[in-house]
Amino acid sequence: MGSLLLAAGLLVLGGAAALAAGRNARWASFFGAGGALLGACVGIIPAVAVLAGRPVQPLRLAWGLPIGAFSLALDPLSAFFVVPILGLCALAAVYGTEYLKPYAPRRPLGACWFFFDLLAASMLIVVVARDSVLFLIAWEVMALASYFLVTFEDEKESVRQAGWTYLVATHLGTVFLLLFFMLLAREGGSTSLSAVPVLSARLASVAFALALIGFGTKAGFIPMHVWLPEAHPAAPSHVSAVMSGVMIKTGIYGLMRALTMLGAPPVWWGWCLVGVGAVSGILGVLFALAQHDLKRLLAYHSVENIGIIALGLGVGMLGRAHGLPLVAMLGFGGALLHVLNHALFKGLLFLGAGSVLHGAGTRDMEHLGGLLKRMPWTGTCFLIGAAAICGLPPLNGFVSEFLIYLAAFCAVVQGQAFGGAIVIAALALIGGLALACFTKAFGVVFLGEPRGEKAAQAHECGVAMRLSMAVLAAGCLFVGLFGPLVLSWSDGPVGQLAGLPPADFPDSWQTALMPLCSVSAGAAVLLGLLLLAAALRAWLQRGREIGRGLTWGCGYAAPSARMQYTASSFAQPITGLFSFFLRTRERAVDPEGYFPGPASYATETPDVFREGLYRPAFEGALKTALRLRWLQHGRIQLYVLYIALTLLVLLVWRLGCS
Amino acid sequence: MIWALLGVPMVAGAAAFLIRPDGPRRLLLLAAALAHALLTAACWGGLPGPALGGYLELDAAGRLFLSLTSVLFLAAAVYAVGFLKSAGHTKEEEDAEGFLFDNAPEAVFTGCLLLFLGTMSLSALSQHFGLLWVGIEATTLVSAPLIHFHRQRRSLEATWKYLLICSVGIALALLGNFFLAVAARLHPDLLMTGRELAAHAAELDVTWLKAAFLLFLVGYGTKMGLAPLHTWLPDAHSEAPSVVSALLSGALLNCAFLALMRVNAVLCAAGLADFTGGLFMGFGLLSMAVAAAFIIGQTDFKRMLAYSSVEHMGVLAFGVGLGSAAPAALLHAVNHSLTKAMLFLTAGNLLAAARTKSVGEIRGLLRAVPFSGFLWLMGFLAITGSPPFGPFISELWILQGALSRHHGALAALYLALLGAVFVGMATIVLKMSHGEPSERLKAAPAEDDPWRLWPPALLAAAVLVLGLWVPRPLLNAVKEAAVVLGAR
Amino acid sequence: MQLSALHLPLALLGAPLLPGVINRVKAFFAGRTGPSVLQPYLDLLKLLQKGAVYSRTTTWVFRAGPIVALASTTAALTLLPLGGLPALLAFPGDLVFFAYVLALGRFFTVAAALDTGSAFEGMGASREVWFAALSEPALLLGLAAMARQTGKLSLTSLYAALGPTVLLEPGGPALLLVAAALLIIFLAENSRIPFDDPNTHLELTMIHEVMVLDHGGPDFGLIQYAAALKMWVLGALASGLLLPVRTGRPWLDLLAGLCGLFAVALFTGVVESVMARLRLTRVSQLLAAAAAFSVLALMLVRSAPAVSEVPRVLSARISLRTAP
Amino acid sequence: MSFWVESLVILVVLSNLRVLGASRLSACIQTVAFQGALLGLLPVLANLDALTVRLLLQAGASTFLKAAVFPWLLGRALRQAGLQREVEPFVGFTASLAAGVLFLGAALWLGARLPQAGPEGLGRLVPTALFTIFVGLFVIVSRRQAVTQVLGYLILENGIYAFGMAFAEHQPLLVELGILLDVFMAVFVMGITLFHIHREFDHLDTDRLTALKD
Repeated sequence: MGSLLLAAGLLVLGGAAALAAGRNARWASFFGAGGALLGACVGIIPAVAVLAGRPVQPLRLAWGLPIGAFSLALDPLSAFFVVPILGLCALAAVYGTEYLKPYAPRRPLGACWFFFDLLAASMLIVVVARDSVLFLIAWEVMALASYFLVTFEDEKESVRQAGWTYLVATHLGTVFLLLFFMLLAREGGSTSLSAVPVLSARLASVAFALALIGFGTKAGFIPMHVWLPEAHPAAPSHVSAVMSGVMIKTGIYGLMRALTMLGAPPVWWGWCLVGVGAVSGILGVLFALAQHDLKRLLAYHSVENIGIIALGLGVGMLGRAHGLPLVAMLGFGGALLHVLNHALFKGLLFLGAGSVLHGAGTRDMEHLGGLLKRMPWTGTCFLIGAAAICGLPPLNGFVSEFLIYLAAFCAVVQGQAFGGAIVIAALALIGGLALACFTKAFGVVFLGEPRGEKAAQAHECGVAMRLSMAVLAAGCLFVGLFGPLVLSWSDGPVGQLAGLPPADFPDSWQTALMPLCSVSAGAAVLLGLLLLAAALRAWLQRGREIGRGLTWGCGYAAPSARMQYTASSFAQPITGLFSFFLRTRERAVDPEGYFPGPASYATETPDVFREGLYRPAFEGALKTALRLRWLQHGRIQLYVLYIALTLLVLLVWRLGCS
Repeated sequence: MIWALLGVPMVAGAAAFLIRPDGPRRLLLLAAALAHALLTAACWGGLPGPALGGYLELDAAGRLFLSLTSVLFLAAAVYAVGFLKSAGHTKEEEDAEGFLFDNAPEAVFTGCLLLFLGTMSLSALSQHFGLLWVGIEATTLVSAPLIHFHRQRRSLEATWKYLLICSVGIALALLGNFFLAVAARLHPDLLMTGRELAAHAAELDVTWLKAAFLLFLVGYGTKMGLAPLHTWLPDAHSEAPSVVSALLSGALLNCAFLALMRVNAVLCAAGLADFTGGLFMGFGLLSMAVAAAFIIGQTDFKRMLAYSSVEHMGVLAFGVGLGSAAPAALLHAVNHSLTKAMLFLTAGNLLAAARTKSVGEIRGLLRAVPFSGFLWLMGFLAITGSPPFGPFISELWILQGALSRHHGALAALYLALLGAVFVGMATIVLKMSHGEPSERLKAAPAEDDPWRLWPPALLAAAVLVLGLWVPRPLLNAVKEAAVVLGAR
Repeated sequence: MQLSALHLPLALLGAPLLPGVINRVKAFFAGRTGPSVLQPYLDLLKLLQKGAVYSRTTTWVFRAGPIVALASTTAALTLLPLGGLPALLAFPGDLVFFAYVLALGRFFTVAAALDTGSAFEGMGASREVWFAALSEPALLLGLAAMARQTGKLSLTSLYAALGPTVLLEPGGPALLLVAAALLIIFLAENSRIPFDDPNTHLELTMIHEVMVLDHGGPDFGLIQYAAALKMWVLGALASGLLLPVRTGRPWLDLLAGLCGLFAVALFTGVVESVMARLRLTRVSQLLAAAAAFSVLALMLVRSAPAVSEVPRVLSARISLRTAP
Repeated sequence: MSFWVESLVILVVLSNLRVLGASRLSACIQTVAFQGALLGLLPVLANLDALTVRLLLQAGASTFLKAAVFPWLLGRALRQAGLQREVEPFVGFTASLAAGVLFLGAALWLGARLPQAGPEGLGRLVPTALFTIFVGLFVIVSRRQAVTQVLGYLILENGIYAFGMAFAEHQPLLVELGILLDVFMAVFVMGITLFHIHREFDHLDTDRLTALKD
């Protein structure tokens, strides 16, 4: 436990040093990244120890606040989240040292590094805190730190807008959490999260609803997701990676923690999560499909993956509620593993996108293309990430989705056909659409010919950025091949969530993982076949002449980059299919006349919920407020009249009866 | 001791009117503020005995508010020196119409400032309700010239409204005094102090007592700025010099609050806690709602701060109304005073830099005036109850109280209003802070006057500390005060 | 079980027969003699002997396309039971692995198409992912329906559990819906009429063919071969349900399985001869219909009497531990 | 002696009505001064038999203030502003009188309902005090001129003072003097502010002081 505190201390210290270094970019980066690395290394050790089954003593320090206490504990669930948080933060820090260089002349990097380390530290505290007040403080510090990172480039109007949206959304989400935790505190008699209060069914449901909204806002469940596609693209890419990869997972952590505290779930909680998951997943990927800003697209995919996690949780809870331990285990296991996986591949993808931005200077896919030749490292890593996020074997995305599928199938054969069917259908549709989305993303950005000058002059990133991307890519492959190994470590949290007796839980968990071993075998077979096929092709081509030529344009001899399919046109069939919902705005200039002039076709898809739900609500509130302005009209006589009337009303109301 | 607490500022104030040269007068101001602070600090060693036959006595509650006043005044005095150096004799440009005006003579300003401290100390010290009334009315009268420091129309108008509305309100409180006396007529020789009355609460006439409370509520509520009696507040706070606004918001409102609490104590002793509690909660939530409605889309950042004061007075009233949350409310009073004073002092610096109060014309504070911009942003986060700052803790504590009394719906409403205020202020403050500096700020002078930078910075530090660690003595003091003020 | 080892070489050798049969049937309907059934083999041999020409635009992704396509289809093959023959690899949930392995192949085919930077191939790729996104739910839901009916979670045991009387069992008839869905998916995934016209000559109307315009020589050969394998794989899925002969005599069952496979080929040929290509906009409706069939079936089939093998093991082990 | 009190009370009521009816500001000021004097004398008249130095002192002080100092202050403000009469108040003079009658009724009704708590003889004073309070508030609300509003404040103060007379006759001297001092200060500061207002705006019409609003 002490080492966790030490880790947090190191992080904060490094940040402070970076802040002190201020304008001196080199030292700021040194201290900032150094603190992050050191803290991560120190902090991961106890977490791994706990996962390996060596429990750590909880910590309780004196604390000078009228309410709450400073108490930390590292149970398997916390440990399972600590690992990706610290790991990704460390890699992002390494990446950042190079990524931030171009900004150095324009603005001091000290603050950026300070908030980055603060973000890491607060996330760490959030997942190990065992006291409501401490949790809330860390939670808000996390939000504020990330807010200042999001507004790093605040000279841009869009970034300021995004910052506002983010701050407001996260704060309003916290409001629900305040109620949630204070409710628990009242029932439990203390703000400690270790002493689990026994809630009446009604209160438990209220608490669950509060937690779902409060944590869901951070996690990015639709319709509370609106801040996410604004804030993540606005932040520097390594920060986007951390925010999307692990920060929003703290919302999932909170939800899981809440579930462990609220006792046995009624069925409707499970349905609720399944519904939320299906909606978030499908709409998330649809929105993503319609985006042409690479980072925005990735942000929407975070919504989608959060949806998948929710599906896992939901089916797990259905299993638990219906007394199907197998379904529960598989569902929760899948959700947990997907948390880790999403941290890996979404971190990788955002870092890749950052490298594209760094090398080609734009995020607009319509101006990119052909980068794989100029940025082989980035391109390859991005390809791995893309395949992983589509859930394709032999990569990690498949393993977690497989578990959730398996849970759903088990639910189907064990009599919960309806819930299982929803999950299967949602996952399948998400999978198909995600594949469409990432063939588009990868294909348009990295393949074909450059669509613009900037893309043509793109340059590959340096060692630091390559390194962190490569590590994440390797992680994707590793989990894909050795999923059972990773999951055998996560028996603790799964047991906590599934509410199974810890004593003999592990080996039933091992049994449940048997299919996964076969998956690994299958993945191995697949790899073998790949090598075989490659060898076959090489053998076939040996000694034959290999020509180079133009792309076959069906007889057209002078193809140009402008003839390629664009991102918009690639996605059009599907977005068109869902146009009733997406409300994609098209701007087309049709060719006219016998000698047609330039024609163009572009689309943009603003967030339906933002445009249709929140904007009207906020504008309505503003209108109402302005309509009340007349109260303060400046006429002193009427002000005095207010006083007289108030007195009169009070006297009549409170004394008139007596 | 008590006489010293009253005498130092009074005498110094009187003297300040007579001293011609600026230097010594400013020195006097600082010296008096420091002396007062030291005397107050001495009171923490042990409470001084009563004076004037029990009319004046410093109890735990009085000490809490007196210390608050004293600290804020010290900060304000330091700030005022810098303020007077820059604004003392030059003609200034009115920001709305842009004509030139000059300021009130510095002697008057300084003198009234010190007298203001004296009268506030009086209202913190007096146990006798009549004397309490005298003190609070006096604060109005001596602070009016302060609001009219800038000799121009808007501040004049604000002064007039402040004077008349508060005088009328407080006159009603005087009537409340008499009602109280009537309620206690069975004991003609009873000393009209909170303690005595509470001791004989059983023999008091309930109807008259209730009526008296309503009059006090309306009277002192006007001074405290509870909606819909708050109408003077935004005008006065926005037009007064920022240093005065800081004192008005941070110290003066608290005095009225203390007075109300003293009356409340009597009624609680008489078993009317639910009667007063309901009223307090009602006025509290109403004030928060009105404040929220006026903060959203506000175009003048000092008015925004003023309405935020209304909001927090509402929070205090809500907390007191809950009864069990009285300590939380008192702690929140401390947090609010420090934060709000810091914000107003910062606002003064921003005003000096941008020469406008209009939100629309201010962008990029963080780039143009980094130090003040940072304080401004931080103050916003603190005052809206974000961790890790003091107000968060006290507001959370109040929320806990509300839930523990099973006022679930009211708690939700309370949170909703806090959220609305946050959104409103965030929209304004973030617009002001980020981005490239706007025209008004292009030519902003460098922030080089330590007199005007240190006070807000130190207050900000205090607010941050209070968010992470509330010193044991303060916590005990708050709890004792709550007991003195009859919390259940 | 030595027979299950036989299935793989059988498929690898026999797959190209299916397109041959289809072409033959179409020729018959058109009143032509048509090419021999073995024509696809000859085409493959010819292609495999050629050299290759690569566009300057392309990268290694383009070259990886055919390889991954072939490998993934073969991997799917290892999971596929034919007739009574169990698959080489069978484990609970392998049907998910099956679907996603095919998706992997699709991913790289599409990527390879986009790598050429040709408008036509981009168009084809776009349509490919569009149809796939819709057919994937139909496939998995159909399999789920069968799983619910049989209570099994792996393709092998699932198809083994489909006895000849399966359609007569309670809930059995609903499986016909699944069969229909599987046939639609078979046509769509193999880009046959009514979804795509493999021997059209207008690139604008192609889907699969246009994606591989730029591939030549061995690469194209591998692609054609992989396509044939895919046809074999998906055909086996459908036929295994439609012709559930389980005599218990492996050879007989294998024969029945092969017959079913060629029956599906015949069916395809007939469809291609009597139907025209659908308008693209209608395609998605047809696929949605397939998904609807699957869902309907999933709701109609009676849930399995006994829980499937792995769940039984587990729930036994777990229940005796979690018994309060 | 209750005769004295009775007649005095009636005079107070009349003075209130006159303020409501009068349009000439100087007249209003005189009336309020007169009212102040009456109320200043009240304690003396109320207990002629038991006169004490303190009583005399107190009465003298308040009479001096309300009858001499305040009128002088306000009169000066008037002269500077060159104001003659209250032009077009929000509520016309006739209407004001009508309202006054209503107030009187309300005051009597309320006074009758209040538990009799004062010493004998001063009972009639309660409705009068309430009436005066109502009138004071009404004048502030219904008039435009700042001067009139100060007058309204004074009337309000008088009413409250009368109430104090009626019930809490045993206010400690210190508090009495404090209150008097405050009232004096209030009017003094208001007078200064009036002076400034006139210098800045060249009028004392508070209805035109509406620059500060949202």
